[in-house]
Amino acid sequence: MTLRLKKILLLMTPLAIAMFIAAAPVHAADTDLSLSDQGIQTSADGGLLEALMFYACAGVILASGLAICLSKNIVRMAVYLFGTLAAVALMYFLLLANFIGVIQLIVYAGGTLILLIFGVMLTSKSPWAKFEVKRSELIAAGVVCALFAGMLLFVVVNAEWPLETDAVVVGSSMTQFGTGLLTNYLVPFEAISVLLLVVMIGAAYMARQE
Amino acid sequence: MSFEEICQILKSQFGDAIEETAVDSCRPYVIVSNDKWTEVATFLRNDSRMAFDFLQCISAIDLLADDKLACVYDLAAMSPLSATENMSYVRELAVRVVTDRNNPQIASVAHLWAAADWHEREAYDLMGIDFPGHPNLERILCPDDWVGHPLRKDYAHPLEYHGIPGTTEHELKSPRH
Amino acid sequence: MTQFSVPWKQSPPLEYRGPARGIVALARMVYTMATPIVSRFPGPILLGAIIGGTLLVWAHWMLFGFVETIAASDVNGAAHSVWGQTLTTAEIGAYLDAHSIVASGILKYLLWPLQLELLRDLVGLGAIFGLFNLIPVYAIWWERKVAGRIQSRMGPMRVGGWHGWAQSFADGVKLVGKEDLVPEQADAMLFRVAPYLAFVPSLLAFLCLPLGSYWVFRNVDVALIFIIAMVGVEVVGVIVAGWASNNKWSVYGAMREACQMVSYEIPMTTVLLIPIMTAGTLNMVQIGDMQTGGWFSWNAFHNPFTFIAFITYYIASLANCKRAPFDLPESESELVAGFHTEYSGFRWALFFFAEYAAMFVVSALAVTLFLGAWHTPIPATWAFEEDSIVKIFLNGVLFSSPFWFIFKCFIFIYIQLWIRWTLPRIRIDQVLYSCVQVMFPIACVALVGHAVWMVLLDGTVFSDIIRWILGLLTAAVTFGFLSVAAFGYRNGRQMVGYLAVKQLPGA
Amino acid sequence: MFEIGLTHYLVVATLLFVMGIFVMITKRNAIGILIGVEMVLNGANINLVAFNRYNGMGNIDGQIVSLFVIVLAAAEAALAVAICMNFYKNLNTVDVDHGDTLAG
Amino acid sequence: MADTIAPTNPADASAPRQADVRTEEMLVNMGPQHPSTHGVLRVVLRTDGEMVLQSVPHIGYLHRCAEKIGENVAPYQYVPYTDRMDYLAGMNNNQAFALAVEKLTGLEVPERAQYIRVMFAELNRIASHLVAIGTYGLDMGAFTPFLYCFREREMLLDLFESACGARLTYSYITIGGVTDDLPDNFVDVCSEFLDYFEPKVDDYNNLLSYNHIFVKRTGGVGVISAEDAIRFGLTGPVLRGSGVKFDLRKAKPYEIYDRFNFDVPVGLSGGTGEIPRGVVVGDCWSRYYVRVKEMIESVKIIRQCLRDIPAADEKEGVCNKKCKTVKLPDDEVYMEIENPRGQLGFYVKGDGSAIPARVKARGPSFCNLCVLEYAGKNCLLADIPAIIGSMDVVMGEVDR
Repeated sequence: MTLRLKKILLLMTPLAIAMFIAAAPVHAADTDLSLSDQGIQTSADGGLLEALMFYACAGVILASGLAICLSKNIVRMAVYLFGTLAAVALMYFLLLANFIGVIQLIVYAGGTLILLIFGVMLTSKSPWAKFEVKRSELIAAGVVCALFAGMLLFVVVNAEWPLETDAVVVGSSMTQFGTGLLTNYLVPFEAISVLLLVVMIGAAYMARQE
Repeated sequence: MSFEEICQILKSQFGDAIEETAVDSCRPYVIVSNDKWTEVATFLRNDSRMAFDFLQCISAIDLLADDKLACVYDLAAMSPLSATENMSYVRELAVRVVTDRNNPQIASVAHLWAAADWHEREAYDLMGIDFPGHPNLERILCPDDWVGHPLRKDYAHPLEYHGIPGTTEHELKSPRH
Repeated sequence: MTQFSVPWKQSPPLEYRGPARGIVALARMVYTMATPIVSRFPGPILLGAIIGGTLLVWAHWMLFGFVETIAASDVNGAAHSVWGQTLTTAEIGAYLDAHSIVASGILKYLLWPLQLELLRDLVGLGAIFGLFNLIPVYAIWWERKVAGRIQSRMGPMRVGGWHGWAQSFADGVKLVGKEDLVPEQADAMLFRVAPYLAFVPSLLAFLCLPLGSYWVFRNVDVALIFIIAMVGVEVVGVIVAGWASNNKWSVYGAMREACQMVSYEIPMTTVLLIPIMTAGTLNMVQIGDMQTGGWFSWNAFHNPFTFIAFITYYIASLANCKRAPFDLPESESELVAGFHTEYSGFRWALFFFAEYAAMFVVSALAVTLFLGAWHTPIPATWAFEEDSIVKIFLNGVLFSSPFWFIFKCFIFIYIQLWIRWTLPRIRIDQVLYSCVQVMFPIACVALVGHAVWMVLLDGTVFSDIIRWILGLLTAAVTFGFLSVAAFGYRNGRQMVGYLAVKQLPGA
Repeated sequence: MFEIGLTHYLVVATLLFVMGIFVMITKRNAIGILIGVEMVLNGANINLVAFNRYNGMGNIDGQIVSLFVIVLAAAEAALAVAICMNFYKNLNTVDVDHGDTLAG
Repeated sequence: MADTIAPTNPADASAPRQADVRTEEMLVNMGPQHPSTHGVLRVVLRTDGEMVLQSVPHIGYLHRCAEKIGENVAPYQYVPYTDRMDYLAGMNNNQAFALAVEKLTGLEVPERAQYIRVMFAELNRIASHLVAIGTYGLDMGAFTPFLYCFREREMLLDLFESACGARLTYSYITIGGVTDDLPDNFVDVCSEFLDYFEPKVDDYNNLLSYNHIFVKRTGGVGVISAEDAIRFGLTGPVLRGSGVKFDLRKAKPYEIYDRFNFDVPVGLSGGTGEIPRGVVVGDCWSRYYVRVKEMIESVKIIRQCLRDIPAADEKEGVCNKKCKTVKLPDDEVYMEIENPRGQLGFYVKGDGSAIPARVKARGPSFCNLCVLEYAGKNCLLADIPAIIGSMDVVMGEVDR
């Protein structure tokens, strides 16, 4: 093969890629262009897969929660908290609350957690600062919490929740959220925005140097 | 201002403190007595006739034959600061200060010329001259735990430093100091 | 004479035991067999691989579409589900016979498993993972080529033959073979986990990223926020990596990353509200499909505020995936290598994969939200009737296809590279200044301005005129750039060796 | 077992809640306590969303409230970290046991 | 604590910066292995977050006893060692030592050799400044100008190679002249290179010098006033960047520099002419830009050399025949020349034998570096590479 021919062939390569990929096209002329937002369900409609997913999430939540309880290293605690938060977000997806799920990810995992780690970095003298707890305190807290957990679990398991098992289960739609926030929940919404402003100013004021 | 005129002024000012003026040298220098060196340096730096504002170099030398160590200060006075006219040296002067070899001490001039800071540290490190008044007289080129001052003529090469072999057999036989 | 002794612990040479020995032997065998072939015919093999890969993708798509039609034609409407009712092979065979498709006897057995959603998901996941891996590999190779050209040198030229196309694979092999070092004083567990915390979110972002109207793994209604969240979560891995290394430079890198990321997410998310407002949805597929009307229907040219928003978004996205001039977390002249100073080998490669995948994701967001997604500048209303395979093919080439989407994304990746190799790095106070005092106000003004524009001016002639002016302006800039590039390519190809030889005959 | 209902979610939420309380009690580090608070809020949030899913009567009130909770948690974290910084500035530690000195 | 440090740096006055959040003070070791310390410089930084409160340079990691070696070998044998001091400007180092010995012994140098010396010293000045400019771009995160500079430097090295066979450690300028005469077509090739090179300086300017980000990074950073520059004994572009128009080639012309017509660039304040806004006299940008301008002046000098250089004289040659047999008198000399980095002085003391009793090199980088502790105070972490880079130190010469 002469050099020239080789060059031509090589120049053909991108064209070939273009043609072959483009040959499986989806042209959008017939797509529905309505502005309405259809809430699309993402999780499976019950059954084994949902159960598996639930147990996986619950396992991650509880395991990382337990790890937070037992860990003495503050940075590791924050990383375990990341596990908890992500698994809780996944649980929201299972509960068909997609929007809450992604908000959990973006605000909690992407914002609050970073803030926490940042705080750890700024306030620990050595990387592995440890704060020892007395054994008696640990036992007392464990007993109290175990009792509390037992009580709550007893209530939760034995209570008769008025379930609407046959009710139509809808995924949350953005439209519903928007309408809700600007009608029924307008006052709390505004109050929270004012609160956020106050918090922003307050945090900046408190952290600044005199 | 020529070298002779500078010597004249210095002699009238300090008398005996100016021990010798080597006019015939390739690069003329004056020898200043060690105990008057601080006064002479202050005079050289601050007097309006001298105003040596630029310390070019401090060279420590080992005068093994006389059992002395010495420092040579190369001073220069710059023409007035200018960003448009080419500046030059108005006058230059080399000063030699001699000190005893066993207890070498020369007063520091780091407070007069900031440039002297590292030069004096280097002279301390390599020649072992102490500079009383220096703000931070530590070894600069050699490690802090180095033994001896390498530029002295009677310096013995260490055979080993932290497990690193220091010299070879051949060099041990024929050192030239 | 004292002996030199090495103060650090020496690890014994690697020994392969059990199945590992078999794998190594297999790899050696494949290597010895493949090397002479690959080194002799690199071009044809590359070409064949590309053609084969695309054919495979195409075949998958056709197959899935076919199964979809069968399922849709089913009377009961009991579509494919995980374990639930499925079509029997007999039903498929009947359908195939009815449409007189050859070899239906075998085909029905082959098509049957494809209706299971789990299997389809697995195939889709595999495809996404492949894409996720291929994009960084080729983006890295391309970055090195682009950098080389910008610096008047050639870049990688050896591995694989044609312009070092296999350089990244060779690098990958090298990186996997390197020792996986964990510093003695580091928090070993976090140090090992951190690369995955950066890697996995950027992979997850691909799950919701549509490459075409139907080319999306999960068409989620909140896809946009999900992708932003994933790009944002990636930073956790970086911070943890910097912290766990127990190296002061790494901690600096991590702090800078946290600071920069948290600040730049604000203007970035604010300007992303603008296409969301235009489209009225968070669904990426719907936002993309709104921009079918050719060049002038693209969101960026909707009004001046969207145009400003587009530029603001692009700059903020540079900061968000820590590309130059915002590459402070890993600035090599200040922080050695920033957060990945202590990393080596495979874990280091994971950071790189995450970074380049994030580059693709933010470019994809820019393309989807502002620049017509997978559509060409030609309005889709001119598309052909799809009554033959040729016309389907032509529609894909001319109007809309994943190819165009990836092509546009790579244009933006190219601009990222271009910026990276021409601009110096800015300082941390300047980074925060430009975020808080420049970009955030601009983003707010653009948001409010766009809202006002939508209420008052949308649909008016004035709005159309502005849209045309903006579109034409951008087109002119684009063509100007292309012509300059073509001119430079023709006239300015000067390399070191060439000039040295030309300039210095006596040397 | 494989039929996931409201109770399953509530049990997880309860356990997370209690573990959060445990963390709040036992940790000395102010930021550790903050982590406990986040766990408690998350547990409560799972409750809200789960009730909305299984007993929501077709609307999404529970989700909106949980949205408020998330936003408030973020605000609380920002403020709490600022307080921690101030605390650290004054006392040079984040051990909450040292917070009983008034002469900060 | 940031607020207890008295602002001694004039840079603070122009751009006051304060740490908003007080954090833990930290000692950070920058170097000896660090990408932006240009070799094996170690700077200990006391930092508060991104703020650097104090930076203390530690040197000596490349100490090779160059001065001790000087007391053991004859001057013509010592010339190759001078190459290894400032390995980016070997010609200038050779020249300085050769001049010192010639002044001490009164050795005559043929005129053609003097022209060759000046020419190669200036060519080496360009090569050295190219490295300085390129690596300064690297320090600021701009990778590309570095390779552009090295492209041109390669050609310079080709020129050096054509003359003396070496590309880095030349030992070309030796006691009493130069080792070898020029190749036949050197004048043509060299002027061809100069024609090629001069417009390239505009490329560097467009790519780096006037880049907005670059000016923002370096303008007003690490300001050293003219008085302080003299007080600290700074020389070379660092001194001229502070607005002091002092150049030994003009102030105390050695060799044949008084025959050439050239200008001495100094740092100017921003907003006027070609100097961008935000630049202060004595900041990093001024020091950088002085080097760019000096390359053009060097080109001027080389052009004049190429024009005036006398034809080769077979009888006289290009090197004094007595160069290897010369005895050093019992006397001392201090000879300084203008190195690319500043004033390179050699103190040579003879004792009547062929071997010097003392050789002392006054390295410009050594003296310039001592200002780092003063200039690198109360600035941001990212300014430290900017300040070190603008000093353009070569550690081989600092540590000797």
